Amino acid sequence: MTVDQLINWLPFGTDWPVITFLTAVIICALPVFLFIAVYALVAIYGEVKISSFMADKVGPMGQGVGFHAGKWGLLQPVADALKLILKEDIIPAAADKKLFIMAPFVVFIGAFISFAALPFGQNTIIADMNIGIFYILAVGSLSVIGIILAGWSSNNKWSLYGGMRSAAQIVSYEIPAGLSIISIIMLTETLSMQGINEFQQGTIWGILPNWIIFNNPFSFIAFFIFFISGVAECNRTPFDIPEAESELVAGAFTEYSGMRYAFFFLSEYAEMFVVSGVSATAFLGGWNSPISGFFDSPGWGVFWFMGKTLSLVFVMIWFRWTFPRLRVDQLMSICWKVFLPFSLLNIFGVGIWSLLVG
Amino acid sequence: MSNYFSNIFEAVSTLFTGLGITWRHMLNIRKDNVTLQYPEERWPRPERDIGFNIDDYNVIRSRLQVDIDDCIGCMKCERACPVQCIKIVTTKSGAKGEDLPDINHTGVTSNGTKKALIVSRFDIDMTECCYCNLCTYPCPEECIYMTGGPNSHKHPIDYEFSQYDRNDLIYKFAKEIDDEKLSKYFPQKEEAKA
Amino acid sequence: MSDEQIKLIEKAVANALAGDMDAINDIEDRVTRSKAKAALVKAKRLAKATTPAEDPSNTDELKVGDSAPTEKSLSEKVAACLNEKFPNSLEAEDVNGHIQMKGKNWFKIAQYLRDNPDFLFDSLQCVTGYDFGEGEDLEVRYNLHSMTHNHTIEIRIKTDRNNPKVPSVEQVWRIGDWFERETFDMYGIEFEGHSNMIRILCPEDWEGWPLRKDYETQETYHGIVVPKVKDGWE
Amino acid sequence: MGVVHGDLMTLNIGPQHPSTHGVLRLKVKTDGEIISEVEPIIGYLHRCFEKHCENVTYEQVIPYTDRCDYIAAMNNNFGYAVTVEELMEIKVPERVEYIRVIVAELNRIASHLLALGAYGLDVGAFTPFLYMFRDRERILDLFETLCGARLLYNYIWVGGVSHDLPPGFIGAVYSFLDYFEPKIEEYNELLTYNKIFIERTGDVGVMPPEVAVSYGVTGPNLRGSGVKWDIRKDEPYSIYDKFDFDIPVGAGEMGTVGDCWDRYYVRMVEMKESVKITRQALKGIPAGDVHQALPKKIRPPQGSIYKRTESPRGDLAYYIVSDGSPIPYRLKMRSPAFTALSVLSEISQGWMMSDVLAILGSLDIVLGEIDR
Repeated sequence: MTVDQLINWLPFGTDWPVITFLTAVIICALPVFLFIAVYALVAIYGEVKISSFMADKVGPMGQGVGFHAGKWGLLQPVADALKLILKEDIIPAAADKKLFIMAPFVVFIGAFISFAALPFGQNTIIADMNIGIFYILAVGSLSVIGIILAGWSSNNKWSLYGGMRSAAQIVSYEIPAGLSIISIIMLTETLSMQGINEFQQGTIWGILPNWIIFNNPFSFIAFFIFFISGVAECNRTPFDIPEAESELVAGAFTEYSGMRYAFFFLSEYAEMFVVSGVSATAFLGGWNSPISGFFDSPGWGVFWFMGKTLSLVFVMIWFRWTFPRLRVDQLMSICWKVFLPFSLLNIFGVGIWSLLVG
Repeated sequence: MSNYFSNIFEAVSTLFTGLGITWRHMLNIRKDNVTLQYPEERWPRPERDIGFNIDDYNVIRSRLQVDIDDCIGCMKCERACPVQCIKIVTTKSGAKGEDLPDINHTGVTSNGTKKALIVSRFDIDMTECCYCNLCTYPCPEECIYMTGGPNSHKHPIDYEFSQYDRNDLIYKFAKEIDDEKLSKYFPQKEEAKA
Repeated sequence: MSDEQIKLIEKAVANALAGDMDAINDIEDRVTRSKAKAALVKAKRLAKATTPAEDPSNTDELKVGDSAPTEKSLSEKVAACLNEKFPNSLEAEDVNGHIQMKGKNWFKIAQYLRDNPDFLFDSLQCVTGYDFGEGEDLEVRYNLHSMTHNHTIEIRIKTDRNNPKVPSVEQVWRIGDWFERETFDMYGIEFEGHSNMIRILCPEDWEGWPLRKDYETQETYHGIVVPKVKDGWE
Repeated sequence: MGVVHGDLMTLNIGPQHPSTHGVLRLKVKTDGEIISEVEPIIGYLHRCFEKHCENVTYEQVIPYTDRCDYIAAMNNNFGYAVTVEELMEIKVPERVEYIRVIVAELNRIASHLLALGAYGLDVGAFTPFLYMFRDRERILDLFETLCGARLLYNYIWVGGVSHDLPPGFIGAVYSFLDYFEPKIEEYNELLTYNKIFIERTGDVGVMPPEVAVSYGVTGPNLRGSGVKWDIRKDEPYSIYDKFDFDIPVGAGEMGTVGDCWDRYYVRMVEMKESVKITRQALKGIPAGDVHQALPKKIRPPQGSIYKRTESPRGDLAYYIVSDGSPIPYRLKMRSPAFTALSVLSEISQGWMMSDVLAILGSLDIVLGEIDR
């Protein structure tokens, strides 16, 4: 179900090409937006519950008479969403009004449009571009501009700190992420997401699924580098310095409240999904099932993709409730002194490997 | 160069042990859950107790309560209070140990001592009270005590006594006695003052 | 109270002090008997207070410092040493356990106490301001302690009330900075040579010195009424 | 390569901030991330403790001492009671001494748990904070059955204690100690030896011993810098000389001696020592009446006294001058956190923003005790 199939399918397609294109895009964008909203609620509920279980707490459980948080706290995310929507969103007087209003949308757009290239299943993809993964990486760095905008426009020293820190962090972590993607592109020789998925079908030596992570040791390391750089890009612990609760209160988002804060919140979870989706597709065989014959039909592909992505999202949540936070200079030194050399080594390694073994 | 790799190895191993601990806690949440579902489960926790049951409490710290009939107006509690949050005004009752029905004053306390004073005002300002329990020790009649715990036979526990207006937290324990009835009853109080 | 009652009470208290308590017990009138008892208690306490109560302060220092009782206590040794080093700086000879000192060259004495090898008072434990009463003068008490020799002494410096001045020891012990600022904040004692002599606990522009005995809180501070007024209470 | 210096920006880590452990304002001059000067401004929680003590009797001062260091209230009461007892030369029965040591050491564990948990929070680790608070709750439950209160006990009086131990108390303390010892290993695995934690605290905010002594720093902060000074050992009060326990001293395992990690680790080992002391005290507790030496009317003789005790934050000392009346003439409390905070500006020169908060957390200050 891709956009261009939709265009030919629309009845009045031939006489007003522009309008048909727009309607097709909107028809495709709506389910993605709904998916993100539902997924965010599930992710918030997951984070609340998992963090509580890890801390010997049970988390929100619907107790008490009258209006409460539903059985096992299921209504809690709905209550959070409602609260954020109904709350008055204040714009500080000294804030730079236009930029202040624009910032959350820029951040959300960064995460939202990269959903277009995520391969949910064999034929359930919004736009199967032949430069899929390159497009996602390019668009992913758009949210940095939003955060810097938010930090600058709230006219508050703490937000400025948060904005500058996140600029340095996200920009520098895109390099190891990009390089580790290059090392797998050398294997699959195609940038298109579906192409990468098709490359990972079948098995190696009969038992191991032919996922790139098992392909060779270098791509095994590349997976961890890419995943951890992804965690850094979503500002999640141990790299959550831009919105470090104990130092900058909420970093670049301190002055935001109500609906605008909800957008930042939503885009953080959307970004988490995108990063996990890309690492699942690139390294863990996207919609291919682990055992080659088992439930391999296109319909089931969505289940496999969602399973892998949500488990990676769980790992991110797991990180948050276990690790302390890194200092800014340590974060930079890890990126430039550890991740970069290793990802260059990976590229070299994969090259030699595919030459000898390939 | 060597500590570069040992650094990485040490980082990876300690991070994984950390992950292991939180994983274990997540799995056996049913066993060592700590939270208390407040409106339903009240203190103390029914099955996850702390080694002995509640009636062994030595003393309880909650709202102050005064049985005004037992109070002989000795003002020991007012002197013992470190924050001066108890105010007592007493007038001499001519007849010691006699009941005075019209100002419903009982002459004898529950454990037998005859009362020589009428307590016309016994206010405790619970917003100032620091719950230090120093006022309950000197009281000869044990009429001032903290509700619940070992005193729950006198008054059940009450720690949900918040009010909307701060002045409602000034508890007036003395019985309502209007002045003219009081002065009519003990005229000699006036000329003693004059 | 009739005068023969007073005579009766004095006679009863006199021989009760001498020993036979029943002189008071056989007074039949209940009121005078209780008055006699009260008078007896007051007389006893008076007797106890007039005998010079040995000041128990710094007994711990005696326990810890020196073992042999004949050997002079530490503060006496320090006082003697200071006497010949800084001639007329000690005000009173060592009164029970502390050293009374004039404020004059306190800074040099402090340095000497810290650097002298057999004293080595390297830690200023506590600086306490003290007010002898309304109109009397103020005093600053320093408790010094040595980490190596593990012994402590107490030094007191008196200053008069209207412009109290004591040399600052901030350079000798770094903690003096905050301790002296607090004493200044509470008692108004100026410490000469202190780097920034401003209040530390109360707001900078608070009037009056809170811990002096003759201190009344100011009515309003920046328009806020200071004493807490609560209706329906007084 | 010369360091680029822009002009300094003053930043207020203001009275309301998540990791200032109370109402403290740090006026910070920063050049980008690097801190060039920190000036702590205190006084926001000043409640005239010493002025109050000049208007209430000796028994009524005890609830005020609770509220100075509200995290280790038992140790405050203990220090005050010991000082007044020495002034009045009261000999307290043996059972009371044992109860006081048990209760003080349990409160030391609770106070260290809060300090280490909050320190984990300052550095970003959320879960250890919740684990440590779960165990601290167990201690507070014990105190609630003992004296009714969970935080401000008014339990140790001058000359004795307010209530004897409830029947099942000793058994409950034993079961807590057995439950608690393996937990310390779990904290060590989760936080102490976590590489990111070591990166954030090793070699950070190093306090050399002579700076510590000159700033009058005491307690775990001083022992973290390698100076072996603990009043329970060097100037034993009550019956601490009966128990054998050793004093952990910072050894610079994860960096130089006297860095934040040492101060953190000294508190962790001190908790083990407190468990050892409590076990010995529980074994040797005699029978007896706890109200036996409680004086009817406390009127200490004329004179002054300066006595030090070991609170979880350092030397807690009371300087009491009595003029023979039931109301103290002058009462000065030497608060250990006051001196610990004064050293902050000296040891946080040149560190980064997030380090200043890590250093502040490692000093474990309580503003109630600093501002009195």
